[in-house]
Amino acid sequence: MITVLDFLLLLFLIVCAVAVARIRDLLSAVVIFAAYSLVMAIIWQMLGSPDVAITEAALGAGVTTFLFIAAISRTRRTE
Amino acid sequence: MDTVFRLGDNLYYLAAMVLFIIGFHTMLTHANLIKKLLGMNIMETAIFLFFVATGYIRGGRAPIMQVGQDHLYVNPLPSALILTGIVVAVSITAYALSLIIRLYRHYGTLDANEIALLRAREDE
Amino acid sequence: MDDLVTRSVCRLMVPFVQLYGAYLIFYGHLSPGGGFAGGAVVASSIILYALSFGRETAVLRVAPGISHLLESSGGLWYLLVGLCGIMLGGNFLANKAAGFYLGIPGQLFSSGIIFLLALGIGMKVSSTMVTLYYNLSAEVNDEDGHGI
Amino acid sequence: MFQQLPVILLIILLGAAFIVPLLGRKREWLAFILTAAVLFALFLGAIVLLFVVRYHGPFTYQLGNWPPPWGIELLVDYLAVYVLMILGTIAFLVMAYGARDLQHEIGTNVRHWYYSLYLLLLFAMSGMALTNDLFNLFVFMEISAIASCGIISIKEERRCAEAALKYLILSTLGSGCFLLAVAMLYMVTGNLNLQYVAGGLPAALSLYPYNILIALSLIIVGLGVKAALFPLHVWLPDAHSAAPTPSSAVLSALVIKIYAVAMVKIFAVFPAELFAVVPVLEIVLILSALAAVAGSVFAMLQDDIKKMLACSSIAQIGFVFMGIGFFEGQALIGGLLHIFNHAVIKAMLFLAAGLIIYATGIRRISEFRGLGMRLPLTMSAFVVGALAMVGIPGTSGFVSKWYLALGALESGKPFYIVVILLSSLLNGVYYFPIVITAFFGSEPQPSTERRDLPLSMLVPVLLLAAATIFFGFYPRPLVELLQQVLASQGLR
Amino acid sequence: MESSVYKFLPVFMVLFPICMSVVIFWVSRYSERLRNGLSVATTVVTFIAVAALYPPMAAGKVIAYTIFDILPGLGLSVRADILSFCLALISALVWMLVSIYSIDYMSHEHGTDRYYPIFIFVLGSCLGIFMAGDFFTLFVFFELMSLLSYVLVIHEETKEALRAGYKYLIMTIIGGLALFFAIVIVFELAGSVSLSEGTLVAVPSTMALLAFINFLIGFGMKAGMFPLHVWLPDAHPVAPSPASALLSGIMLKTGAYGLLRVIFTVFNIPLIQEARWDIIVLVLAVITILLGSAVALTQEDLKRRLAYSSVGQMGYVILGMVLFTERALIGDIFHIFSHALMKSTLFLAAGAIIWKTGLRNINDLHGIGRKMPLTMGAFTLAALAMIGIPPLNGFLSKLNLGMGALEAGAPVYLFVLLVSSLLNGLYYLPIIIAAFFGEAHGEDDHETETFKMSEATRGMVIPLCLLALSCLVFGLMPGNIFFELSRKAAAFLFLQGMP
Repeated sequence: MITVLDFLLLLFLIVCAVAVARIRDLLSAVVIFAAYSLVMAIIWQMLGSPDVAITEAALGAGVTTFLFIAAISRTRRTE
Repeated sequence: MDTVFRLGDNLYYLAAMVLFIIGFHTMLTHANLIKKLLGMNIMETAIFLFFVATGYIRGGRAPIMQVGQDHLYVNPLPSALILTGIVVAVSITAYALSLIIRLYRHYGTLDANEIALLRAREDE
Repeated sequence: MDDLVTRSVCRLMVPFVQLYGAYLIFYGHLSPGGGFAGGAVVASSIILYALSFGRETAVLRVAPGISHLLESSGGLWYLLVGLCGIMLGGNFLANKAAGFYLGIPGQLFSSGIIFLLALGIGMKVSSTMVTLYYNLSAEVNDEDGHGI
Repeated sequence: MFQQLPVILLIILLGAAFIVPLLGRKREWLAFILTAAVLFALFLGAIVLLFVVRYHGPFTYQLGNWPPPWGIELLVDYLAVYVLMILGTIAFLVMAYGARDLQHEIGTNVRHWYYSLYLLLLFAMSGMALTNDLFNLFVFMEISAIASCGIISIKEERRCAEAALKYLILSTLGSGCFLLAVAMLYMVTGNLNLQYVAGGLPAALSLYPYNILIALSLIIVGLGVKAALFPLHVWLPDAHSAAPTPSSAVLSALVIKIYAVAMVKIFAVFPAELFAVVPVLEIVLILSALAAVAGSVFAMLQDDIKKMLACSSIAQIGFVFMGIGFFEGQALIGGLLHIFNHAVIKAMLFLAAGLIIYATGIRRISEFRGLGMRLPLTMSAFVVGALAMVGIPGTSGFVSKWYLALGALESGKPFYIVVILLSSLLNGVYYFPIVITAFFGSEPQPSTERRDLPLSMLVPVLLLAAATIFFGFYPRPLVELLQQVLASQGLR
Repeated sequence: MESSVYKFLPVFMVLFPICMSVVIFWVSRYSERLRNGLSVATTVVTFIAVAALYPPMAAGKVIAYTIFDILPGLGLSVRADILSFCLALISALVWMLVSIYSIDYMSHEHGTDRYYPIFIFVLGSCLGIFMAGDFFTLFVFFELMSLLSYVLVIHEETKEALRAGYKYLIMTIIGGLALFFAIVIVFELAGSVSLSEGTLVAVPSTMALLAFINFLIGFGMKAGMFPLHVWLPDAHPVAPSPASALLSGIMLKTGAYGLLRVIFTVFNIPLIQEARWDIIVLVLAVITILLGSAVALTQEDLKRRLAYSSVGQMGYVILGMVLFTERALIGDIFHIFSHALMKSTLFLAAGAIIWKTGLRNINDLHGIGRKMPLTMGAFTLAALAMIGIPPLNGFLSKLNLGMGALEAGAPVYLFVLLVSSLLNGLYYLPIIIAAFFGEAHGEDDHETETFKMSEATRGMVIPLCLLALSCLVFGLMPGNIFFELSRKAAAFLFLQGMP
């Protein structure tokens, strides 16, 4: 049976994804995407893949966000 | 009621599909290149979620060997694959970002439509 | 970012982050982690350093040339270790079949070459990430903006 | 010993890709020599593998001695050997040509990176040809996508960056679809190894038909994007024309084909009953027919020579997919044969176009007046290419069209012959005027700036032109090889 | 020993010109005279090689063998029988005379360095068509000839020539693709496209009809059959005159040859008659005859009028092959001979006039007969033959065709022939009358000009007169060699078509 936590986390993911798609400020979108990645990491931990969880936390939430921010700082912030 | 339960059982797949569609949609319809890239990342993580969910066994444990113990383990193969997938996704993101920066330097905009317009004018 | 707090915190954090990255790399076959995750953690420590102290300072510590070198040699190392399998009569990347010392499960030096492979991957991933960051944050007139 | 050969080929390609950047810009010639040597080794290795496969039959190779369902497996069969041979030959010749051409197309500071990316691309493509594992296939696809974008965007022109980004985004879309399909297949069969997937599919088909159907359509979309199948081709004209000439040649000649090969490999896994029930192959056929005509129409509208050649590739990949769409007998032979023939012809045409640009700086077809006198050998090669594209007998283009047409008759769909003929006619309509403008209708200006072209650029073009004619008259070895491909894939 | 020589001859006569064209191309850099000499020598040697094949051919032997297989069941093969010999003989003969004529005609033209090699190469590929042992080989040489003769068509490189050439090229490609389609179907139905295996397709079916129609498109395109003739009146006049002579005189016949092979070898007479496919061809042939002759009337340009006349004459050839009587077939094959001789004479004469005076328009040719009596005499002879005046060869072919039509129980075709002859008369005779009896248009010095004979050079006039005389000889002499050959070929073909 699905737990409430699972459900909430997945809901949060979807909300984050929609927010990333809708928000016009790129920097905010990237930050929300970082949150999305972290929640994703939690979900993977719950799904029994700690390797993926760690990698996602480091690469998805960490490095990707760095790279996005670096790119935005070199270009422009609004859509 | 039965349908709801079955839906609940497949919640991860369902969420993965929803995320996939959101990402796909963002990637295709947004003109802003960075938004496209974010959409791409969402799409990819959705696929990874789907993949990991296929290997998940309810009540299984993370596949970490502990001497002298015998457990029901979660299938380790999908997570091993997803590791590779994440790295590939990150490198593609990084490469695309470097291209975007180059484009911005040349065209002064991040809008794919505007860039296409500028290019068409340049070709003439 | 001339913020004293940021810099001090970073100076304190970087060694620990790197240690954690090394742990992930070396204990990848025993606990969650491995070359990819560990390499990324090590790389993020360097990127963190670059973010707080500025790119120029970071370049002094880890030069792009070194990063390039590590990138290539990480890949080559992986291939070389894999080739050992062939040398010892197994297939490429052979581990058990090539007769590597498998050790006692649960100890650091166990499961043969996986440890060595993780080292190669860690090198490769961390240096690649650093290179990527350098390239992305490079100045406009920098001519080396191409490598992936 | 030969058991290790496939993986050794992959290792030297990857290893060289790592070593080449280390040599740096100071010892660029060394980097070039290493690249060329490795590519030549790939070609030789493919030939050796051909003999091994011929005498000992197809064999598999387990990486790290992991037994199949878990480990990654390389499968050396006739198809893989055939593809490897194409890769080795064309890549080597294109690189030989590139030695001079790159010197004026891209900067010194990135040239060693170019070699590295080129080798990486070849590594990925060889891997795709050899691998027997779905996920591994995906990884190689991604590597090849990054590497091909790399060799496009390496040129310091802004349209290259734009083309590369467009390609990268669409190609990631494609691989995303593909990965989702792999996940779905894994979900229902529990395996990634193609043989085991094939074993599991008939049972899974009765339990989860929709999963498999969705997976199949995702595969078509995913690989279709990457191979530029008709409605998904939008990235191709820009990407292939903006790139430096050697990249264009390799991208058009090899990269888009390798995805078609992957599709053949994957389709062979699905049970035949599925195709009998679901009109998947018909859809591929219809798309390929549209591609064959539409690509030619696009090409007719172009004035830029490289863009025209790129558009023509859309039409030609349509022929390859037509063979796949029939997925049996002669037509499949024709489609697979066209992979080789088009690789040779299109590589030759791109290199010839590159020579023209190198020698005169002219890109627009309307300015080709009198080029035949200035660059007689190059333009003669172009003539051969044009003839082969139309499918004049005696050129290799004829043979593949012959098999496709026979296959279409065999399957009772003569309509597709009309498509083939229409596309060939359109080819004639846009290839021949180039030749005519180049050779006729201008005041003969003998010996005006008849610039001597470097031999290293001319020889590959002429060799490829010779191959076009040679395989027009002697396609038997290829056809026999392909018949064995079909036999070993369990197809008719 | 002797038979092996004969076996080798067909290959030789194809390969020799092709190889020589390379030599000529190379030589032309160094010496024009050597180049010209070599070109003529090549055609002469080729003609001798063809003629040497006479004994076995007249004895009714067939030389057929495969050189090598390209694909299973598909290869390059050789087959020389009486029909192919007939066409090869007339081709080599006309080619030889035209090559002599070319030397003087082309002396003031540009681009001769490419004219001669192509000229010789086309001879080789033309003979290759006739000596082909299967439809694939035939197709290869057919395409080779068609594409290369493009260079001859656009030789003058004027805007007009390029436009006509482009039309020609596209139509050629369409024809080639139609042939491809047809050959694929025959291969699929019969498993072979060889000419030596008797009837290939004996059962009518949709596919067979499709093949037949595609063959008709492919070869009919070349033969100038209505409605596919549209390239012909543009392409033939713009080519240099020797090339026009060959295009009209010989290369049109390759289409006719192909159709003969299709009707009598791929299919057979009962099949075509039962399926009523002959109706298609008959209707098209009749339209071709009437249309070609009628439109020729309206043309002002001499060479264009000749070109339209060719369309009409090819209509006879196409008509003759579907009447399905032996008599008609004799007339048919003999008309291939006669038309080759007549039309090349006419084009060469027109060429001589253009070369000497630069006049192309018929209205300008008044009085030209007094200036160039030999040229116009040859023209007159050939034109009379064209109309079908009794002692000339054109009469003999029309006679046989007409009698064949009667034998076939279709006198309506005889009527068509007569109407067409009348039209021929209407458009040829005025030229002749004006040329000999008309007043020259020249205003100031026509008094002096008209009485001064100024023929073209000897190198042009002699081949021209020889050709014109042959029109007379092969009409006057009953039982002449060409007629005998036609009879044998017709008998042979008829036997083949009647399983």
